[in-house]
Amino acid sequence: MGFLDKEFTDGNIVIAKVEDLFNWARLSSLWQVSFGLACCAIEMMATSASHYDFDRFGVIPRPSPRHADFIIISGTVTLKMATRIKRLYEQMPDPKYIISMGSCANCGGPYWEHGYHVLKGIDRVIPVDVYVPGCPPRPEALLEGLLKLQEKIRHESMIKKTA
Amino acid sequence: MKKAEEIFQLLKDNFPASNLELKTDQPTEAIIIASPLEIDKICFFLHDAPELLFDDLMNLSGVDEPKAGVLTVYYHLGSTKIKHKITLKVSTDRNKPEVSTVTEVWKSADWHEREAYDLLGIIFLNHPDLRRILMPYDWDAGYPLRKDYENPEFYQGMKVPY
Amino acid sequence: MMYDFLVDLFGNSVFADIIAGTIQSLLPLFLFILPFALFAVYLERKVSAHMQDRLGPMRTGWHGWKQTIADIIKLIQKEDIIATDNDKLLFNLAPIVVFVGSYAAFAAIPFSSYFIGTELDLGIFYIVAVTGLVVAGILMAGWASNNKYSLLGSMRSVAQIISYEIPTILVMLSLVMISGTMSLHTLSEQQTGYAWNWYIFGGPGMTLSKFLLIPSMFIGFLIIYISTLAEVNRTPFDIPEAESELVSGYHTEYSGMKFAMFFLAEYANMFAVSAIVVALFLGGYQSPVGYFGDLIGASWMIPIEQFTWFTVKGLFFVFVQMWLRWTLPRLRVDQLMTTSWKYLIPIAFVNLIIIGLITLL
Amino acid sequence: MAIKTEEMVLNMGPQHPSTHGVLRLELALEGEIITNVIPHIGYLHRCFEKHCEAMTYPQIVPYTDRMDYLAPMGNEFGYAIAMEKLLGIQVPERVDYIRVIMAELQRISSHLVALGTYGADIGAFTPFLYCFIDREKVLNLFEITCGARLLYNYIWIGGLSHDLHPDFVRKTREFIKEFRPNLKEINDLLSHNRIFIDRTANVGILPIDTAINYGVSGPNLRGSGFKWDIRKDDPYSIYNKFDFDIPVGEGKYGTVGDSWDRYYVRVLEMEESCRIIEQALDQLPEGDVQSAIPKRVKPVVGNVYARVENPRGDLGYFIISDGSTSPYRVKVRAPSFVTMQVLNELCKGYMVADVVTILGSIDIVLGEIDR
Repeated sequence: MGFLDKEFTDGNIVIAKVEDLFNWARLSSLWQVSFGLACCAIEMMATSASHYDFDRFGVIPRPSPRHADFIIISGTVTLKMATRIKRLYEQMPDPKYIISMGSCANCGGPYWEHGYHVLKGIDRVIPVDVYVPGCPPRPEALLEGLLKLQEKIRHESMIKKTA
Repeated sequence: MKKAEEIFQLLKDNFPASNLELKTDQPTEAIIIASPLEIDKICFFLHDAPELLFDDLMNLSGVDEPKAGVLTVYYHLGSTKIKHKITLKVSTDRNKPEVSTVTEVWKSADWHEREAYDLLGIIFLNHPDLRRILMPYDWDAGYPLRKDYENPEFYQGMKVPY
Repeated sequence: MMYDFLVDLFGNSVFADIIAGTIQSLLPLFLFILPFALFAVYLERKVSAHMQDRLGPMRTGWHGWKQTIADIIKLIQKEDIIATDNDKLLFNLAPIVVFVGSYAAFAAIPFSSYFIGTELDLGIFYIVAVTGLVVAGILMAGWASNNKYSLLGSMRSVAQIISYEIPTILVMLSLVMISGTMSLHTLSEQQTGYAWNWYIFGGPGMTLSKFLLIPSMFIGFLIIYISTLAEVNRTPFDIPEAESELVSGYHTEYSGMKFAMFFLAEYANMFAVSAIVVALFLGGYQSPVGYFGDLIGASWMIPIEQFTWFTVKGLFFVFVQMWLRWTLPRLRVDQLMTTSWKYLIPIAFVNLIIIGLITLL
Repeated sequence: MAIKTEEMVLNMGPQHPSTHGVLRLELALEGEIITNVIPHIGYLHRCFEKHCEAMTYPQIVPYTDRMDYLAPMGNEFGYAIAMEKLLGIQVPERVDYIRVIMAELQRISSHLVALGTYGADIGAFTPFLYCFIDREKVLNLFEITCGARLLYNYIWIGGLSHDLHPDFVRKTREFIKEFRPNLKEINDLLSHNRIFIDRTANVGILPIDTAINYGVSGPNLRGSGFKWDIRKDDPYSIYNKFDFDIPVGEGKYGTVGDSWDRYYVRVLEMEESCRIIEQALDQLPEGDVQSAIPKRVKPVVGNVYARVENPRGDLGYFIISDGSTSPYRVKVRAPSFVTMQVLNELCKGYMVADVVTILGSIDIVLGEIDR
């Protein structure tokens, strides 16, 4: 982001329109790393399944992180797993997004106090775009999280840095 | 089907030199207390004796008892053929916790023992592959299920407490 | 035909030759292959969704028709990752080779009697040879990725494509024996008239040998369809990119546009093999019921009708490929080899001999 | 000149589409043939046992849910059985019936996920979604009962959190009526599909002796042809009141104890669960489901071991009480944890693709392995 800072501080019509197109493409074709951690992964699977159908939003699970645009951290992240998740995140090509799904990924959830092996929040390791609360969040909540992520992408700009 | 008392009597007869004890003051099942270094022989006997045939190691749990200064291992045995059950218990010194492995008797003991080693630091002698199992291999902060365990502040640069 | 027209258009000079050549080679890409690949991806998602009681893409345009356009624009924007341990030259070359391999096959496919890239006398031979290039590309991709999954995937893929090319070629040979030509255009021309002149029904003419040929032709058709499924790595033969085993096979390490090239090549290939099957067995661009243009005396309509027929037939087989993919599990690699070497190849050989004997009649 | 060869070590997981979670397998390969499999677990170790020592007895119930997250009702059931044994509580009859209905519905939903993901592992993606459609209906039943879709906190020590919804009985009957034809459809699509049989029959054969010695239980043990079900052989709750069969593997398409047998036992078990639910619904008595819930859970000093038949096998709770309001030690015998050990034995000599098949057929849940 922001590589054209100096030349076009205000942006112009062409840039803005191309930007809209690019943002539209990015937000309507979010490919997900098919990666499940714990209980929330089951709800994530239910969201991809027929009843809730993630595919409506253009989300398809890709097994390889290289093909993916966003990752759903669906469940408890342990210390042993955290380093692997970081690596997984680093393998994804930019631009990449993260949805933290469920209390465990947000902040440690029910394991915050005595979980000697639980990472209290995935944001200690990788940056998170959208937090979805719940233990586990219902599929509707995850869909809402996705819509929020789309909204975020829609307002991204090549020129202006988003806060 | 054999009762705990009968099983205990059989064990007494076959291991006269061992220090065995039957504890029946429990609210539920009776417990046979054995010595930690002989448990493998006793288990072999329990597994093979035709009137016992304990072919199923239902559970193996390690317990930390700092007040008594011991680490305890409970063995819950069952038989799929005769359908009776028995609980064994061995206690070992907390500073030098050594118990004979029963992996030779039941393969299923392998990971249970690794877990007891991982979380409580009980060393199972002659275990084929005694490594940490649940915790990371480079975890050096001790054994989490011990009552005096203190969690480290950082692990590989990640903050551990909330 | 088209080439001459273009040369005329630009005047007769050396530049005209070059321009005409470029336009002619790019035209099918932009006119047909790219839109088709985009449409096929969309179709795949919609077909699978409706088979699974879902809706599929719904948010981009009417019933999500802009979905794959969004996918491609997004893939262009993605970071192009080349890991340090990759073999850079091969890694960059591989998607191009794969794409070229499947794209070049379209040159010899007769879309209609007027719209053929090049009317090669050795059309069948050319297609078999040029699609062989895909194998090299896949092997390059697998090796250059320096990833064990990619390597396993590409080795499986190469073994599979080579094994299944043999029954394909054997069936093609039997067709060549009957028709006496290797040109796909001539083959299509021979099957003119009505549906019973198609080679799947024994070819043109009302002779005894036609009726004797019908069972053999059906067997041949089945063999070539199964083999082409394997050649384009579709279920139940999708083991090179078996998601549940090898993550995604030889293109595991590719991101962004390079991945898109593999992706598009795969879908272009699907149509290419369907087109070959159609051209060989199902009358190519010929209408099964006669031409509307003939009926009303507007001969200019005929090529358009032919093009439509060809696309419809080709798409039908693409649809069948998708149908199979979302119904069947996949085979294991050894079972796949067994299917080819122990069943398809012997049957194809016997079939070839029978057809040879019948044509001698 | 002999070509120098070496084994290839393939690392599968923790992020891999078909390790059913965060399992890591280290495969030693000779070409595509497996010579050794080393599972590495613990990527989801959530310190359940440590939490138990810090929580009071009723507070532990939600944590048990999160172990085997595909069968939370079964986990709660086991914990409740163990605690009631320790406390000496006799629960009202209605509670027992409702618990059995819930546990069997849970068995259906859990097996549906097992079958669906198994199909997906082998490459058939559509049955996976068909299974999830039916599972969604079971979840709706749970939802009208206790408000949660996945983790219920429904079966409490001595009772239940809520009584049944007035519509529950009718809706459950409707579900079973709809479910039976769907089960047949899944059978047609997957179980008796030639390619599926080729992939699973004669793959990963588990003989009875090995299975028992490795502590394998549940459908995996029954798949080996051994009739062993705690619901019959060591009955708990009111299972002895119902008439149902224990399906075992028969080696219909191959050797007894192969992956197909293990898979098919699950299919048959769902039908048996339907039978149990129907019987329980017919006999369902009236009563108060919360009358036996103790005001304060403070058991005597002692210990208890209780086990139940969970969808994945023999789930055991070992609870040591020191007379206070929270347990001194809880150890869970997780069926998947024990079953995972047999993986190396099963996989040796097969191909990479078969690891996925075998792993799917023993149906593991990582939350339970790592706890």
